[in-house]
Amino acid sequence: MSARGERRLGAALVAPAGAALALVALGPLLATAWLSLRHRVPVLGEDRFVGLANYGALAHDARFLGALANTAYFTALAVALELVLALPLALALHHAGRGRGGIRAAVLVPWILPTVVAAKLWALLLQPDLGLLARIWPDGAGAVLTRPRLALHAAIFVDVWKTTPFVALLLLAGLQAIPEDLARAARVDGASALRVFRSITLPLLRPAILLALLFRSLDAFRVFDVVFVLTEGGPGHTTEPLSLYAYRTLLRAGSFGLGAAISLVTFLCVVAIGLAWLSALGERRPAEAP
Amino acid sequence: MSVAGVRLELESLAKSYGGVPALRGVSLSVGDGKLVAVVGPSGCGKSTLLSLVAGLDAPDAGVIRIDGRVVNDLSPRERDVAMVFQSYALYPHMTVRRNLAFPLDVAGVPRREIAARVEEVAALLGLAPLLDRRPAALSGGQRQRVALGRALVRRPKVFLLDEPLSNLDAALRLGVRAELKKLHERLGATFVYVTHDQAEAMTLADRIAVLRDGALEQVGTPREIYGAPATAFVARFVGTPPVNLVAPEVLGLPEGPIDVALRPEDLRVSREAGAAGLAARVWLVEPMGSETWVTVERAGARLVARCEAAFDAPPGAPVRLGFDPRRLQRFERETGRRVVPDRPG
Amino acid sequence: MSPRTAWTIALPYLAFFLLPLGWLALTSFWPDAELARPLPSHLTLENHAAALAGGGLARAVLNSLLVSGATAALALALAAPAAFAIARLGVRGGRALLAAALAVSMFPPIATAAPLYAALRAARLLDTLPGLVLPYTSFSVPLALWLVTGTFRALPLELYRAARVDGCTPLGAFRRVLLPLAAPGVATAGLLVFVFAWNELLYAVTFLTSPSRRTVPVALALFGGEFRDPFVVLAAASMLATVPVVAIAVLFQRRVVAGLTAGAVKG
Amino acid sequence: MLPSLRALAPLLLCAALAAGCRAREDTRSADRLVLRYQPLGPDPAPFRALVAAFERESGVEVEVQALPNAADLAHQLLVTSLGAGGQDVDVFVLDVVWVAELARAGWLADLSDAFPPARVREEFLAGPAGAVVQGGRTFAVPWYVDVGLLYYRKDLVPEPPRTYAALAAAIRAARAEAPGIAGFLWQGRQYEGLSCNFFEALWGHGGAALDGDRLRLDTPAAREALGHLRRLVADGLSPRSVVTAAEEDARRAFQEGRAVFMRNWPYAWPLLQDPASKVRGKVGVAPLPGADGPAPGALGGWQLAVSSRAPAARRAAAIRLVAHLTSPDANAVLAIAYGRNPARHASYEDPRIRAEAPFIAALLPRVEAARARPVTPYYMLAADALQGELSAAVSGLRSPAEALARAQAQADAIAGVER
Repeated sequence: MSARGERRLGAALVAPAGAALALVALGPLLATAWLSLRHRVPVLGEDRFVGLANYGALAHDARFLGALANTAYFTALAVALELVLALPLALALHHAGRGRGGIRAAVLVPWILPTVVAAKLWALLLQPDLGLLARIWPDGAGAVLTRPRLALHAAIFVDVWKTTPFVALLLLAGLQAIPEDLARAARVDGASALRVFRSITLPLLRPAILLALLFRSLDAFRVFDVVFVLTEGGPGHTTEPLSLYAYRTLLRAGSFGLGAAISLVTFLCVVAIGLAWLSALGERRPAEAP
Repeated sequence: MSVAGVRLELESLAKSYGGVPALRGVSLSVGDGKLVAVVGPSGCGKSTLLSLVAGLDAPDAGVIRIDGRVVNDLSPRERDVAMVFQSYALYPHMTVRRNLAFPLDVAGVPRREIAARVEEVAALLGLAPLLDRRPAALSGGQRQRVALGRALVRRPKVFLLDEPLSNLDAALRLGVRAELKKLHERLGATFVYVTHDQAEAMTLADRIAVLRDGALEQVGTPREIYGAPATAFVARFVGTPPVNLVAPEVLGLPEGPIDVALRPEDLRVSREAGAAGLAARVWLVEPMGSETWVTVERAGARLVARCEAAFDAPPGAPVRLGFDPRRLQRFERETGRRVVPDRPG
Repeated sequence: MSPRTAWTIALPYLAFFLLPLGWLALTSFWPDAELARPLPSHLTLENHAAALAGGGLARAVLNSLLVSGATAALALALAAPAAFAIARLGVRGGRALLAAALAVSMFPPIATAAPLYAALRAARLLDTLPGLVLPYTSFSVPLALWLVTGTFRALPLELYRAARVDGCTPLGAFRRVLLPLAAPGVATAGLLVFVFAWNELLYAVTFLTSPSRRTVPVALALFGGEFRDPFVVLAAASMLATVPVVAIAVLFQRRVVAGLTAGAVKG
Repeated sequence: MLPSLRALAPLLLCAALAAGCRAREDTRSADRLVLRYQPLGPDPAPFRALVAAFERESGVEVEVQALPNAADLAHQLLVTSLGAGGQDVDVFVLDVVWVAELARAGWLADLSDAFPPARVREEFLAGPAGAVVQGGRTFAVPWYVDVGLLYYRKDLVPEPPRTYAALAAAIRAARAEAPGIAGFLWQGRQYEGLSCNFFEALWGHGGAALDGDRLRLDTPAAREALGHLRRLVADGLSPRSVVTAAEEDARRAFQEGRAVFMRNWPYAWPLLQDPASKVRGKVGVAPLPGADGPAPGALGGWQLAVSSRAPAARRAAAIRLVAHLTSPDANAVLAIAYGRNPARHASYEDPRIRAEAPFIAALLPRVEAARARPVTPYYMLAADALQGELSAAVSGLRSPAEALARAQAQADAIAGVER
């Protein structure tokens, strides 16, 4: 097959995945973008074009700005903690030798547990009167949900508990791709274990780390279930993320145009984060051999 | 076992990657059953040349002919070429037996014939005891032989070898080099052998093609390349220790727009006081066993000479240099091109 | 790092991850009326019985396994060839496609629920399991695409070229050489996709209405009454529903990783 | 050969999935109805029997689909499928606060012929009747009702308090007897339950929240009511945890004997009487206190409505199904098997209910006094903003006055833009 034939084959191989995305993901995206330019409340029979008015309203909406701040804070802290916690775990999983299958299975359970259940489990443990933590620390961690400025951290904690295994698994996949000889060579060169980690493992793991950061920050930015089960956004919207605001606007208030605008802003934030990580990822990836 | 060699012809091959030229108009003809070594420093386009011949990349311009047939638009499988990669590229998930059988399996050769040919190649290369191992469980030399075997088993028209010895340790390399030479003689197949090691090229090749920056500097027999290099680059690339390439005044000759080259074996060094020749001082003495390499300093330049084994002198000792002016080669300083003696210049 | 060090590091994690799960397991045996007590007076199997009553949960587990399995298989079937093309065939705009895939899939699910509902109804796929597999697949293709592309890129280029010279077509080299070698990465991607589909609630609850087609999260969401929140039954149901998945995940992982020792790839 | 089969496996799997599930048809015949409701309780048998009786009598098949118990999700599902103009559901349940909204949207069939408004007002309790009759037409039929109640510890409180002051005094008195016990448990989490608690306090302070269609939130009575709720927490009469509490949080703590009073719905009663309950036999039920005397409890519960999208023949069958499910006999089944309060006056005299569900029968005065949250199409639109501000005030983030001003502004913005 000629090189041109190969490119044609490549296009043919990419096409189904591209088509699947376009059909089921891009279509709704465009539909939502169009909707965000309309004022549409089906239960009131309202549906008209309003241009950017929905976005204008959001710019002055204290609740929206609060939700944006909550989401950003949640994302930054949760993802940072998950990465810091997942790295040693991934290394441990990589080097555990006998029984590593067992550990891997064990740490994966929180992540396989349906989010609703995981969140309800922690809601029970964190319940301010009767929860396990409330009995151990009556006014400390146990009461965290009742404190407007702390409740968000409870949601972050639950997210970390549930998602660290996912990050660890991504990093593990990265670790497995690093040739063992490199670490051995560095050890022979007299590097300490820590030095090997810092100078060999970490740089080579960088793509995997960035990938984990990419996926997790995009996902965390859309946090919903955990907050919904733990606090429903309260007290006083102090834990409400953008997705919950969008959800409520769309489904409870039935204001589709405004809800679409919130969704779209969330989406644009996600795209911005994604592009930032991607450019970081791109800088590190050496030019592909032809 | 033997393979019918075929003629491989390249005409004005050009290829660039992202605007950076890797090959510029390379024309080369390899006779049937010959081994041509393509040498040059890393990045000179050697591997690109192999990729184009193998069909892994398409040339931007030029024609590739195998056995008289233009193969530009054929895929690798249709070209009937085999290749040995620098890293051997053994399939880690397959045993040695399946690695060897793979090209035949892909080609749809009947099972029984595959088994027979794998056995034959394994016997030829001494791989029989290793057939059920995975590549990870082999030593470097063993891997190299499996890679070679995987190429041999197909009995292709053309063998392409991409620095096949560079991952072996020095002792092993000489042995495998000899084996390769015998193998080529026995098979009579057409080999294109890419290496950056001029010694390998000199010992193995029927002809050597010297590549520099994507263009051919010279094609010739090892003796032609050594004895009559077309350019200063070629002169410097072959020979150990490298040729002495200096301004003419260093050797006491009139100044001019040229450099002169003198092989180390053509430079005589004498410690006898009052001997004729150019005055110089010893800089380094390297005994090699059968001979001694002596580096001397003269007029700010360093020159190497191959002397008899017994030669010895402390650094800084005064010596006299002599040479036969007929052994001198002249190259234009600007272009590096050889100045042919019977032409004025 | 020695296995001993590894275990020393892993143990606190195990405690962190498993103690709450142990509490969940204990809760599943806890009499509902005593949930607010520090410890139950006795343990009971009533909750498990309630969770299994009517066969709905078993059916839901089966549905979820079907949907998640089909999603993972389909996502990999779409993503693996595309990843191969992007990593090895030099598809123009491969990076752009990766970025676009990522962006599109990151659209908040809630915003797409209504348009998707209309589309699925037009396609007569509402309230069918394939009607759920389709959107799940397209939302998990990017993750799979990313992971598998990375895995393919990590494989030495020469292996692909060797397979080509040995007579494989590009697809043959993909299938016979690259795919087996990428198996760990592909398996990881498959597992991630599987779990994503396993966990999804919003689409499942929106697009499926018949009781016989509920997935696990929907079945869990339907326990209890308007105010009642029978967490003990939910705990029992999630324990019952989670065990088969963990088993599958472990077997899946081990099978794929076995036989492919690290370092072999570099030959 | 084998590998290529393996590559096909996902496709085959999908084909198998598709074959196993038929696509739902929009054009169902008139003898097949789809009913969407929220599961009434763990045992579906009594309800199934009720539906089966209808199927036998009418020859119409009924497909029962469960809605999730999360009200938001149920609301979403209805809005999604009705808003898309679908015919995939015929009969469905509605929260009291959805009727006005969905009726205005034109998604509810007019049931006035089968259920004339006058008869609805006569046969059904005032609260739900007021919610389902909009502009002189009937859009839904009350199915069962709920009402906010005051639960108290008979062993610690001699007489249930009728005023807020008496409530506070009773808590202090009980604490002298049982030190460390919590006072009054209610629902202060940011969700619709908090709105119910707020409206009860508002009515207890003599306020009202409706001015025509317009929500009036920023009134002196509202400020007093919200201030009262905040003070309960700030003064320690209620534990800090109420700001995150929903029904079950309150019920579990009360059931463990950790509190003197609890505001909750009737569902808690049988659970408090469970053999494992620590307060079994020690609990009494009373009207909620007010500033000057008992206040009405908030009306909860569900109504049955028929989709206006259903074709006429199916609509007729659907209306018969609604009549069947809201009949006095059905009221008795729901009361006895599931502990749901009948929406009909007469059912409270039903000897079956009096004998087998005496607690329910005894709630007649409470359900008669029950008051609906503001019946306006804009309620659901504003409820979200209201909850957030109420929660902010209760948890001490903002003063009640400030929170209500903000809630009013948001409600006005929504209604103002809509009009």
